[in-house]
Amino acid sequence: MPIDAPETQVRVRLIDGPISELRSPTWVADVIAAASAGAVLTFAGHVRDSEVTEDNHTQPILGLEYEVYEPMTSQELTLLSRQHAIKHGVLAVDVQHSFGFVANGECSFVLQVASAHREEAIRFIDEFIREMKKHVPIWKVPRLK
Amino acid sequence: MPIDAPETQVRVRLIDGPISELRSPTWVADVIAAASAGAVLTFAGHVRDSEVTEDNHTQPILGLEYEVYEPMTSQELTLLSRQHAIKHGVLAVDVQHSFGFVANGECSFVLQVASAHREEAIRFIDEFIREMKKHVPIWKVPRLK
Amino acid sequence: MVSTSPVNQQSNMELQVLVFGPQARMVGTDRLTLKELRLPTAANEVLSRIGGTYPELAGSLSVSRLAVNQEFVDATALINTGDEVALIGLISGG
Amino acid sequence: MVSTSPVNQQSNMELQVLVFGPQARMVGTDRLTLKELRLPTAANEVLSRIGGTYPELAGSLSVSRLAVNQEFVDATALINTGDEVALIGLISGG
Repeated sequence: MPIDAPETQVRVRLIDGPISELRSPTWVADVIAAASAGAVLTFAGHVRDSEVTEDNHTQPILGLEYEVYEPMTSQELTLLSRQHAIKHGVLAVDVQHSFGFVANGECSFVLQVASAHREEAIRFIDEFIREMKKHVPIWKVPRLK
Repeated sequence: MPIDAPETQVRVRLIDGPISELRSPTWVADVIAAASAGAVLTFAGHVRDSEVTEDNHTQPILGLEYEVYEPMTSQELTLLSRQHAIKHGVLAVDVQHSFGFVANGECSFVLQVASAHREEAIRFIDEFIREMKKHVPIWKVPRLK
Repeated sequence: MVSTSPVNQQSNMELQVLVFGPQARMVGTDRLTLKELRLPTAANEVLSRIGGTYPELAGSLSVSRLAVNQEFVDATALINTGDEVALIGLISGG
Repeated sequence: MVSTSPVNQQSNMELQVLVFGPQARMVGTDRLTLKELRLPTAANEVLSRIGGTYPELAGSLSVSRLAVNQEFVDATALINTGDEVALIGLISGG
């Protein structure tokens, strides 16, 4: 079914500390329900218990300290969301990224995307994360054990 | 960090009617937290408000009637989960699929996968769904308006 | 003592085959009945007999497989009296 | 009345550049100070001056960009007095 060029809905939030799974966005599912269209894909990134150093050693860590540069960080996340939403034809994007300290195992990043079919959502998630790591001003500094 | 050949955890459930977002699995996130490792990807499929007929017409529908063939359906979903978990090196897989009637906009399928990095999870979701549509005994019959 | 007819082969048997979803709608039943079969018989012979008995299904049999006792079988697998046989076709989960 | 020196060009200016994350840890501050600059000056000239003044950062400047007033700029963009300048390098969100 052709979709009448829907405007993509984008929401970006920076969260102080870890992101609770319960706080995960449900409005993306509402968008899908309203459009009666297809797929919701959610990526959640959790902090790992070790970091690979520059000389390729693995060191155990307590967690990561995230730094952002507002409002540029939110602006760049919004821009990236819009660009890739248009490119892949997705309906809604919800981004949450932590700043401050997030301990091992806790969630620091949630990206949720709604689209008519799964293929667009999968491509969006893959590309968005790759681009975010290159271009969006978010830094992490490991807190060592 | 090398992972000591963890055994993949797989859970498969068939749900009577639509799948509530609130019922989404959280134990996969627990697996990630325990392993202090990386990515949780969740795919939710929602029923669309139209079906394409054999002669390529689009007809509006009220929803889909899903049929399963138990225990074969659950067995095949479990087999597919294990095969692709090993192939892509993922840590945990949770599958929920509806049977019976699911109305437009409601969720009929949730696939959640945990892995050390996002790439494995993305490949798993993509392949699993493609294979499921070909090989797992689940049928849908549109309920016409 | 070689025989071309195994001791436990039975003629004139009836075989029921479970059918689901769109295929069940096409034939108006969830249970196909094949008569006058000689059992055991190969899965591909059963598929061929389904096509002859239920011409409505002929178009979808190329994308269908048989399951015997809840497992997919090859074309040459033998089907015996008492087996639970299902036609698994036009799958579309997700 | 052509002049090689624009009227509003200023010499001997000090420019502060915000720095974050691992790069801030390398230099022990979140604010770099470049002295005796002639403003306006091009972004690539500022990057080059950062490398000269803070040799700890030289290795990471090839994967760094400048943002001026919270937007990424090209190497040739001009930086003026009063601009908010940030060094955006070694990004690794997610």
